Amino acid sequence: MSEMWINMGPQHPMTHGLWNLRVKIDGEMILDVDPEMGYLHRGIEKISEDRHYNEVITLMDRCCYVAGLAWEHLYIIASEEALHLEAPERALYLRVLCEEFQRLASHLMWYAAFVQDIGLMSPFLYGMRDRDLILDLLQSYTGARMTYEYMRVGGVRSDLPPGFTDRTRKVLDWLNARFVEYDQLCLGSDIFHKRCDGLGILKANDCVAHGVTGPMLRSAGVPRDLRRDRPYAVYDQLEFDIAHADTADVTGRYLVRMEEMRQSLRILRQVVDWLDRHPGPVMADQLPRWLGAPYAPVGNEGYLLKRHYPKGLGFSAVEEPHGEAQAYVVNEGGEHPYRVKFRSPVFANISAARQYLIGYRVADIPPIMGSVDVCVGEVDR
Amino acid sequence: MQPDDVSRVLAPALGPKLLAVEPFAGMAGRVRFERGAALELFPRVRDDLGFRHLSMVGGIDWVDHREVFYVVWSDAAHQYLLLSTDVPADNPRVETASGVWPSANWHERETWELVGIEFDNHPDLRHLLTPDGYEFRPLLRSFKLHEPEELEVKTRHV
Amino acid sequence: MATPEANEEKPGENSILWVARPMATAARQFTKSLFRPSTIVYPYERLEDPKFRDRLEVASGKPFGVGEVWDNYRGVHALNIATCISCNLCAFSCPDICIDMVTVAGGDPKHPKKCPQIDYGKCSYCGFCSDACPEGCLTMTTRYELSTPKRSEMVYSPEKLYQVFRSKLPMNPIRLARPANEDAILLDPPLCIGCNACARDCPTNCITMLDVPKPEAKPGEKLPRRIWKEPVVNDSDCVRCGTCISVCPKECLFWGTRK
Amino acid sequence: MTTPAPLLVSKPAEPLALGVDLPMVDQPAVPFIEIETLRAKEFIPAAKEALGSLIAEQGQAKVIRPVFNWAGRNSLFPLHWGLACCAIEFAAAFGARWDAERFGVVPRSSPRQCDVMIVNGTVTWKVAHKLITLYEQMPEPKWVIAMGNCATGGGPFRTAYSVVPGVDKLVPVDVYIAGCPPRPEAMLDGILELEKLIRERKE
Repeated sequence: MSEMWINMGPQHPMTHGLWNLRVKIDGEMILDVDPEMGYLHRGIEKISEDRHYNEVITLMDRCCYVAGLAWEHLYIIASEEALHLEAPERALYLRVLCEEFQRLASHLMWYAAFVQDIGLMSPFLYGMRDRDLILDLLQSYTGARMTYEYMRVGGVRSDLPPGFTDRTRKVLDWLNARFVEYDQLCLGSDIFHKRCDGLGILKANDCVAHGVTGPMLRSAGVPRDLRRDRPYAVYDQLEFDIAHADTADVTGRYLVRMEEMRQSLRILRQVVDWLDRHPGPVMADQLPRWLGAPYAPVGNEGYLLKRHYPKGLGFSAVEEPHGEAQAYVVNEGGEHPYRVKFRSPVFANISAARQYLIGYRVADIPPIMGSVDVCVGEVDR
Repeated sequence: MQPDDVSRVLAPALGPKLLAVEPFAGMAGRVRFERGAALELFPRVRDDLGFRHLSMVGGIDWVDHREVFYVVWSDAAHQYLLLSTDVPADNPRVETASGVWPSANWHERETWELVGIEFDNHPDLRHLLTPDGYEFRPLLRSFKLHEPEELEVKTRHV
Repeated sequence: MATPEANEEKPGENSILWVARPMATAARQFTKSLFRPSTIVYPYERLEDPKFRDRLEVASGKPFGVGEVWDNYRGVHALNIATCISCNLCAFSCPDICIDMVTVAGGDPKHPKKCPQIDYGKCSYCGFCSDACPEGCLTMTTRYELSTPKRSEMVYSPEKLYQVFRSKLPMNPIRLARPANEDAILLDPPLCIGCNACARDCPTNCITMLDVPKPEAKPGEKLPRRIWKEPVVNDSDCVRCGTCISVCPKECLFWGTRK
Repeated sequence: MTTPAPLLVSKPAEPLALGVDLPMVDQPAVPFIEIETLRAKEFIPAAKEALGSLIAEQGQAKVIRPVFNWAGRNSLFPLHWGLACCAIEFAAAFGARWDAERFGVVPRSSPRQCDVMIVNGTVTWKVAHKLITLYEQMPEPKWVIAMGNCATGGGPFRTAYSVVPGVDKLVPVDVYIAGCPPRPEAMLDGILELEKLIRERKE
């Protein structure tokens, strides 16, 4: 057979988003791949330079649309550092609550989509059903299903509604029982193992060299998790284990994500218990006027110059559901950030596609790319 | 790891090309170096200091000059390190890091197309996020976005 | 580490268990869903229905006792035109620039009353405007169905928003507390000419013009021509909208911390 | 293999005259009615025979059209592609809780099998010509639903250099769904709105 390049995407059932995987094939064998990104490039970093610090939050939700709260958290930590502000402790716990809920929701979305990729149909329904329960909980205190706009520089927007913690415990129990079924459906099925075992292998050294993080790195036997290695918010006060596997293949990534969801349940129980016992403020008192409430400064331009807010650099790194996300915020004393730079984990995970796709067959691409958990919004930004 | 530890390892080899190692919140430090020293610095940071993982490459346009920064992570120290170098705006060139850290490849492509920094000896400097042939550098300060009002006039529906 | 129960005892090669186990799980779910379906028959059943509010049920994946799920929901805005003070804060705080202030009936001809008009083709439902509203007259309701074949119908005029307010939908109860150290409007006296523009345009009438003593002119010195009055801002009534700053002809008002 | 030339590149100095120099999709030369008649000959000759006498009495417009409208609006096949955030809510609508397939809405991966293109997300200039290609590949009659604010008018990103401020600059849109993203119910409401449009289709 002769070699040829084919395009998988931008509209293709495999892509789960808007990107193009150019594949060089010989018959069924993959000889080379070249991911082509940018179909969803919205210039978020540029728009952020034209917005106030709090207004960037609306972009963060849409940056990674399956893990909006994790990205809000990322940006908020960096901008608080750049603006020399601190949030009260209850707000930190609420942010952890948000991030873990978001991790559950994101992994359930991944489960629903990935398992459909390998040919099992009903788990899609189960995954979406259980994800909706989490989104209900999130909606009850953030006010939206997917784009939350919940965190603010210096705290969070609102406190939990009454009765929230009891409902949360119920949902956590329900999910705990469902995860057993998920495993029975997938790991107990021959189809799953035949399609996933030994596929898309990316060893630890390659992962580190190509900047791959998150479940892909942990499935290669490296128990690296920023929540433990470089604790932010209040993760150093919570007990949890880091899920890792050593097979470095698609099944390993499945195992890691399922175990991460169990650990998230464990974290959430502790957080909910803490929130029950410690009421308090959720927003810092000492905020500059244009941050305390989402008002825009109007009138004379000299206002900000007169105030002269101290300059600062903010850097944050957050263990997002897909991996390790980073933000770098440069504050030059104005009301807008001077420069915002984000590092997306999926960006690096896709850039290593050549390492884990070459040598497999075309039919293996959907399970492998499904196990990478591509979220194009955060790659293209 | 503290900034002193970093400079103790890097200073003998780089000499005056290492401008400063500043403390930086939550990080091992912020290494500022001359852009000509990139090829000597990167392998030392990776091998001698143990920062094997490059997380991010980005650029900032400071109007009179541009800055390129690299964020690297050490699994042993559990810390990040920020490397940054200034390049003049009229000749924004720096040596690529993708020979040392392969993960720099895409990050440098993005920095090239959005901030306009040329990476010498980069294996594959193509457009990544913007369409091929896009000649603007959107993240420069001189690039202005559409004004909402102006857009309003052009896209009126009613 | 990650070794779930199902992985512990793998069936042998070509075992019937490979098929039987997952099928049994799916069959169990199927029978459950026959009696307690997860699906909501949408146009007839709605999640914001009180029926779902009171149902405490997780077991089928149906929305559980959602007591407050819908209270905070951010949908279409409701505007109470009567209490709107035309302070512009909603339009200023909108990150998507989808709010226009348009004239409505009811103002005096010199200073027409302006209320927000919202374009739902641009609004991102972030709630910044309702957070910023000092009078609580712009709130968000639970209404979310806005599909229309005409783009122009997505622009909601103040009157249309008032109809939403009249329809008595549940309103978002969240009110952000004002920050303790909020800046106040300060005056730079040497520039003030006492023109009354700030007091005239203040939406809350919290600015009063008080007399200042006219200084005795020293020999050879010429007193500036001005009205000998100066604005005094009542900080507790001030909503910090900045209207006075933008209308001040001498730019002598600015934000600052009151001693 | 070379990448196709970029469709449009927005310039900062002189912004594009949007809606002026964009390649608008022309309506096909073949009118709707002919295609529908061809289909009828091909696929349901029996039904046409049975209706033949009625047609002779009342004319095509009164009998055949309602039948096709009824069939069309109850089996809307949207194109299965995910652009951005709204695609997740689009998927959630096909999940267990809302089950959009109750309305006969089944996403298909090939544009050749689709009736309706649900533009669920931000359309960038880079993907614009691919969207037009997909639209042209869909058989008549076809509809477009702009789901969410990005498809309606660019949404929060409409000032950006890379975003099409509204998909109606590229293809004719039949129904707009507001929301950012719209809830799954709102998406179903938009589909019901489209069904109303199809019911009233005369041509």
